[in-house]
Amino acid sequence: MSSTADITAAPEKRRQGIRWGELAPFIALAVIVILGALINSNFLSANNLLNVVTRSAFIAIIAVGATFVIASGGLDLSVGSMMAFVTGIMIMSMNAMVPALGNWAILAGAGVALVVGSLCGLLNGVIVTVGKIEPFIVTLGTMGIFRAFITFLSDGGSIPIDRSLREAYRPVYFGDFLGIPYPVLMTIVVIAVGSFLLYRTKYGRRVTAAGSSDDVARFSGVHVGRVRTMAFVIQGFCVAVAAICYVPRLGAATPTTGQLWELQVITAVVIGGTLLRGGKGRILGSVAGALILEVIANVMVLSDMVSEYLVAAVQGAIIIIAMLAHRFTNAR
Amino acid sequence: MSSTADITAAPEKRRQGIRWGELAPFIALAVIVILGALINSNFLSANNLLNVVTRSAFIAIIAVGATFVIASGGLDLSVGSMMAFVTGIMIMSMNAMVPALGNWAILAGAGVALVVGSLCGLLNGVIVTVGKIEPFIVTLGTMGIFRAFITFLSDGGSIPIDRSLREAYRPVYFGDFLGIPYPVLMTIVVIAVGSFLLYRTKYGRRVTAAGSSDDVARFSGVHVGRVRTMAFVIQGFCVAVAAICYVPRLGAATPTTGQLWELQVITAVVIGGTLLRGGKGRILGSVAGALILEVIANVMVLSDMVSEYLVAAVQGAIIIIAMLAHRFTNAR
Amino acid sequence: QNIEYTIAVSIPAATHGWTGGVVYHAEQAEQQIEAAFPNIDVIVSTASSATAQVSALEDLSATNDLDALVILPFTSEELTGPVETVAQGGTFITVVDRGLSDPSIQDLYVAGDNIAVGANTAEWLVEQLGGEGEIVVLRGIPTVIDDERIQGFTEVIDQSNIEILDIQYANWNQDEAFTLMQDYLARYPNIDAVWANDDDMLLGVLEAVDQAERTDVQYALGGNGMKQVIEMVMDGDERTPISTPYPPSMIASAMFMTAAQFAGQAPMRGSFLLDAPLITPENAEQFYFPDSPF
Amino acid sequence: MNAAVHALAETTALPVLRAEGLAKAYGPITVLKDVTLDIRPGEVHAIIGENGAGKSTLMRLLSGHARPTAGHLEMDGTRVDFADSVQAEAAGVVLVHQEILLAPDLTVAQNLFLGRELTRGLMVDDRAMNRRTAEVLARVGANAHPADIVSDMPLAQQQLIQIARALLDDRKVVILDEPTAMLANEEVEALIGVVDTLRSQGVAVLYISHRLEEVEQLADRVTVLRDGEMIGTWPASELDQRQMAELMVGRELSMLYPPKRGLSSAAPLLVVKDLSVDHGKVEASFEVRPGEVLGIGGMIGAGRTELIEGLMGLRPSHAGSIQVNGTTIARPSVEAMMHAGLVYLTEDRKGKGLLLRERLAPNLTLQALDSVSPGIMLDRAGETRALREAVEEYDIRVRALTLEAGQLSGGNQQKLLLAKVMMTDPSVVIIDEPTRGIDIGNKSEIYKFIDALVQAGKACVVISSELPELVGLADRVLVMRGGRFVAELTGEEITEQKVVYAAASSRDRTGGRAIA
Ligand SMILES: Nc1ncnc2c1ncn2[C@@H]1O[C@H](COP(=O)(O)OP(=O)(O)OP(=O)(O)O)[C@@H](O)[C@H]1O
Ligand SMILES: Nc1ncnc2c1ncn2[C@@H]1O[C@H](COP(=O)(O)OP(=O)(O)OP(=O)(O)O)[C@@H](O)[C@H]1O
Ligand SMILES: [Mg+2]
Ligand SMILES: [Mg+2]
Repeated sequence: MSSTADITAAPEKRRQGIRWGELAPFIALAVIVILGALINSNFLSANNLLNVVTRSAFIAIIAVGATFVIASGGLDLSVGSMMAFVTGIMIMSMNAMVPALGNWAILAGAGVALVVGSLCGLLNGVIVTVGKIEPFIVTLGTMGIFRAFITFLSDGGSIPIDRSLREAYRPVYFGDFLGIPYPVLMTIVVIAVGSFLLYRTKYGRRVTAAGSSDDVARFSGVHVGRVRTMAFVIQGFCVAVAAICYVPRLGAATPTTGQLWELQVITAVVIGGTLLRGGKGRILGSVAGALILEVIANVMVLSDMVSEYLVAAVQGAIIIIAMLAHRFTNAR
Repeated sequence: MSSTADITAAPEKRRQGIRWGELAPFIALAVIVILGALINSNFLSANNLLNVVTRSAFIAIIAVGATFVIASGGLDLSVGSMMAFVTGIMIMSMNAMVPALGNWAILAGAGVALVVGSLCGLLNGVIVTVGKIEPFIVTLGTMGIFRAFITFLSDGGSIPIDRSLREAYRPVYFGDFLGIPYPVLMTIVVIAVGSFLLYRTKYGRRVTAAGSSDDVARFSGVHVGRVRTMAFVIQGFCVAVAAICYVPRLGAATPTTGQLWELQVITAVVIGGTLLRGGKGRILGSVAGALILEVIANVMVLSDMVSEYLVAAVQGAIIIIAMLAHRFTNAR
Repeated sequence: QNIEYTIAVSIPAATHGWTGGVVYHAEQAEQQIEAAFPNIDVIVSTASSATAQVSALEDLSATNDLDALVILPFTSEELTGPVETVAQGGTFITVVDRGLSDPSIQDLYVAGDNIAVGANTAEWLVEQLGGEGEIVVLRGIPTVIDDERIQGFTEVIDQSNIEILDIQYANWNQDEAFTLMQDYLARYPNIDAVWANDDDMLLGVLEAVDQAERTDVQYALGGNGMKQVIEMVMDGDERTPISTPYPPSMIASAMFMTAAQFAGQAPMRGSFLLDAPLITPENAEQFYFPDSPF
Repeated sequence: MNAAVHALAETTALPVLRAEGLAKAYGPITVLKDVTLDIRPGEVHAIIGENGAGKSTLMRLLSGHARPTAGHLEMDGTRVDFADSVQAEAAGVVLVHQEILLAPDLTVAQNLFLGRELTRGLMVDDRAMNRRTAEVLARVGANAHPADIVSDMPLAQQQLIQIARALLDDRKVVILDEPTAMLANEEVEALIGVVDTLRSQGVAVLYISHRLEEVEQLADRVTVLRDGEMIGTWPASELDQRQMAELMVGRELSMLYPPKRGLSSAAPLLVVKDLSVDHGKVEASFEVRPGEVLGIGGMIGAGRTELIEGLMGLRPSHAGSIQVNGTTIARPSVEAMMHAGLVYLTEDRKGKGLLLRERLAPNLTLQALDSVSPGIMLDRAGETRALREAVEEYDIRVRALTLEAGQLSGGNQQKLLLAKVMMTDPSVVIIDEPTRGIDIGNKSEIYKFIDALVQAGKACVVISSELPELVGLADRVLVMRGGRFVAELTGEEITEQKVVYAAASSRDRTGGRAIA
């Protein structure tokens, strides 16, 4: 046999080789940034860049959760509605707790949000795994359900946060720490924890195994159902984290909050290099995907080149082109 | 050799056995109809039933096309926008041809619609197969593109059909033949042609082979790309047929035409028993799925049980429950 | 050219008839203003959600030195903070249609009155029906506009003996309105009148009523003053003899008034509340813009 | 055979695993009847039988992958009832499947440790897992790397990885279902070494193989299954290969290999010049003449499969020129080749050969659809007819024609696949591992079939890792190493040693005439 020595030596070496395919989303991001800078000189202003990055925090945080769900072989269409629902519950509980807790109500409300988000994820996960129904259909159903709940809670109007909390809460979106806005810090924490979970723990291993081959995972003693359910819970938790950053920005929950975010989130994940069929998850890629979407939207606003009516067309086309480029870099 | 005699005996017998799994969507439909009748006596009135069935024609026709796409291993999220776009182009060309052709403009416009629809499908198919990009992303992109086009064409308003054509065209939606409304007849024709194509032709066989395993199909000399592209073209054609039935109903195309239909279509197909992962297509099931969705919506309005805010929640829940029931009948 | 002033206009994207009209009028006004005042640059930006609108505000103010902002907010609460941030930079703020939660932020307010749209229609209906009857209502998308209209309408109706049989969402969508109306008609043997809260939906409603050949429906009313509906009013349609204006052109008015600031003609401050008078065959001409898409 | 160990196995009274009256039925179809079997520690127990005899089914029952419809299992004298394979593995019984069952997106090490990852604190300990993986891989003679992604590897390599997975922990019973069906000599020898070690450690090994010489060499006892029934268990010393074959088939077997035809000098049917696959990883020129069987030999990963997949346009490739039957193929594709008269039978029947969830008829006719159904419509009656004929001609053992392809036994799937590509009536057939998993009786049928084909003026290319097969069948052998042909052997030169020598050493090409 070709000597054990060189086998054990090799792994580290292999790992270090650059895989161009994995870099594709970052290259695409760079290209779009450069184009943006060429189109409008203001694009590169610190202020604008900071705005864009901060804003993409929501989709990025949710996309980290979605990476888990998709890598495990699932799909979650309900994240947008869930976000609205969690935001609604959070604001309502904050408002209810203000008299008793004062500004501490923010912390308590955030806690409530995390619990509610996780429970929403659990609901999705349990229906998918115990009921053995296509995640597409389950989460389409719960998407309707969460959306209806927020409409019901807001009586079709909006649920604004108590004025007395606004000032105290504001910095969570608008403030910064050493120049880095809090939502960005939060995203970094979510990325770090997510990457650790997915790449460094047993659980993460099993997530990709379940997504790669259901049967093999089951034969190997992986509780595929539990692993997948947990991925949905992680998704719910991430939605709640995004909601916590979101509230100070807009100060209210409405029946249109988070509408169509699910599509943005899934797009971000796929642009980032995660396959929709599961078995692979690229957390950093998903975040790059979220940034790409946000930068495209930003460049569209900054440039005055296309008619208002056609903005959506240009965005759609750019996403397809980005994916094509991805394909060609990937093909070596 | 374990006797050739019993080999030849078995197959025919099997064929005739009832496959409960395949009947699930029809059973679900029947249950919902019975519930509807119990909840409100008006439900079973000939008028109401006719309305519901006629209305479901659009989703049903598009769902037949979607069955091809999904069975071949694809997915098309752009059908709703494509429908709006095709409708817009059709109306504009009819209006343009009225002076020259009179009422024949309707026929000419319908022809234009079929061509444009097929081309839209071709576009999706080519990007998916030549570019080798996830259909989810491609059609999400073209969804934005088609929607933007119709918004652009209508300046964000609406494109009404020429007054002089309205009366001549109206019967295509509102008229009937021996008591059967034309859209329903059209649906029946589409079902018949679709079933023939999928179940009785070589092309249909290749569709399921491509969806069942890309590699096996390729290794067997099937042009997977061509087969899949063709499925998208069929989808586009079906969208155009739906558009032709649709225009006389409201007489205009607007940027909201066909909004979210893609989700309804996919739901109908999945409820009908077609697997999202491809390899199998149930055309009649998809049509039953479309009927189920429409009947649920109808029963929701006829019954007075839920707050207007919660209608969407109940619909979502019913779909999930229907799928659960499906699962349990299927499990034998 | 030497551009001295930049006016940003932030409006909802053209997702249905009325917002389509807003975009149309905004683009028209942009051209007219830029033609009339070479030293003014107008930037129109559309957004498809409250979040996107906040993003657009950030983008516009981060990359341009804005002299004025004309905004038609998606929702009041969600946009108040962000607009306030823009205002703090010394930008002149014109708010259109929906007021912000804190009115002190705005310099100029051009408002439609959604409550009046509902209330005026209801008053007319109460009078025509002699204070009693059975009606159905179609709502739009769950938002503040929709909520206010329904609120104005139901408050007046509640004073009378008119019964609202049912209210459901049809999302300001013709198609969904058609479907919903079919179902209403199937369910209720007698409906004296329908209020669709928006002319887009009204067109769907009329189609459904025509198809069912129901003669009990005496009135089918909408709102917003869509072109086709105004034509019907002008023609003296019996079922739809009135509409209520909620002209998308209010965005243009607001833009002109804002531009006037910088053209040095007249300093404009304060609130301009657009009335919601009934559009009747007599005054319909005034509300008719044949070139507008809406 | 190791006589001492054999004696130990004979005298150890208490079986580690015992099957008592096991039976299995799928619906109305009974595939296994009343099997009672003792498996003793420290023995290699071979299970032999024809294709479809029920060997794999029995193994699945023993290892918790399927549950019996009657009968039960005992371990160390107490009754056990495995709910699933996980319980069985926990009890020390592990099955290496006949088909590859690995998570394709994961690395080798990740697959090996799936479900039982090593951790350090909260984190997975990749270092330790890679180290241990490398050890086990070396033990089974796999040339893979712990951090390689499984889906990138040759099928044979994946097979070794499956075996490595089973050997990672200490086991009481290791079941190997046709582990060598795709392996070449060197790997087979390494595997035999592993099995010997297991036996000496007191592990019971259940071994299924259609290569009877392996059985003879390795087994202590042999159990024969026929048509789902147990024929009996014999000490291996009492049986020779011929007797085994007869017990399996129930009749006498004829000569295995047909006589060779000698070198052909007719104008070639297939000419391939300067074919470069996967951007130069594999480069070759060769030709195939009518009336000859061309064998292609080489070790795992030598690039034989890659070469042919490139030739068929299934991988990025580029060629100086390709001629089939006189037709120049400009852009190779499976379809163009098929029309010109060339077909390829893949080694990967599960992943690339058959639609496992489809029924038999659609599978059979998928490639030759245009000739079975000339119009646009499907000729269903014609398909059923074709299926009946194929079942007859290729002796596909199915109990109902309505089964799905995945429900056939491994060997019968292989026969179905052969029938499928032959439906197109080709003049050149390239078969990758032609008898993979095929029983001894049918093997000679397939050899006769190939011979008849070639006698009729057609040509056949056989890629085989089974040396005796290559040597017994081919008129000419090309040996590939590192993506290049390194030797050509003809006539008397075709011996196992020369092939092995050429496959293993590229420097001095003395095994045969060197090829530029
Ligand atoms: N799920 C199933 N449904 C019906 N029949 C099945 C199913 N699985 C296996 N069979 C049948 O059981 C029989 C025995 O199959 P098995 O795989 O055990 O054979 P085998 O002895 O391993 O053959 P081979 O040597 O070809 O691998 C075959 O006739 C096969 O068709
Ligand atoms: N060392 C290797 N590392 C990774 N992938 C490999 C390696 N060698 C070959 N492969 C891949 O394995 C697949 C098939 O292998 P190949 O054609 O080289 O095997 P082969 O010579 O036919 O041997 P076998 O008889 O085992 O099939 C190809 O996808 C090839 O790229
Ligand atoms: Mg077997
Ligand atoms: Mg090979």
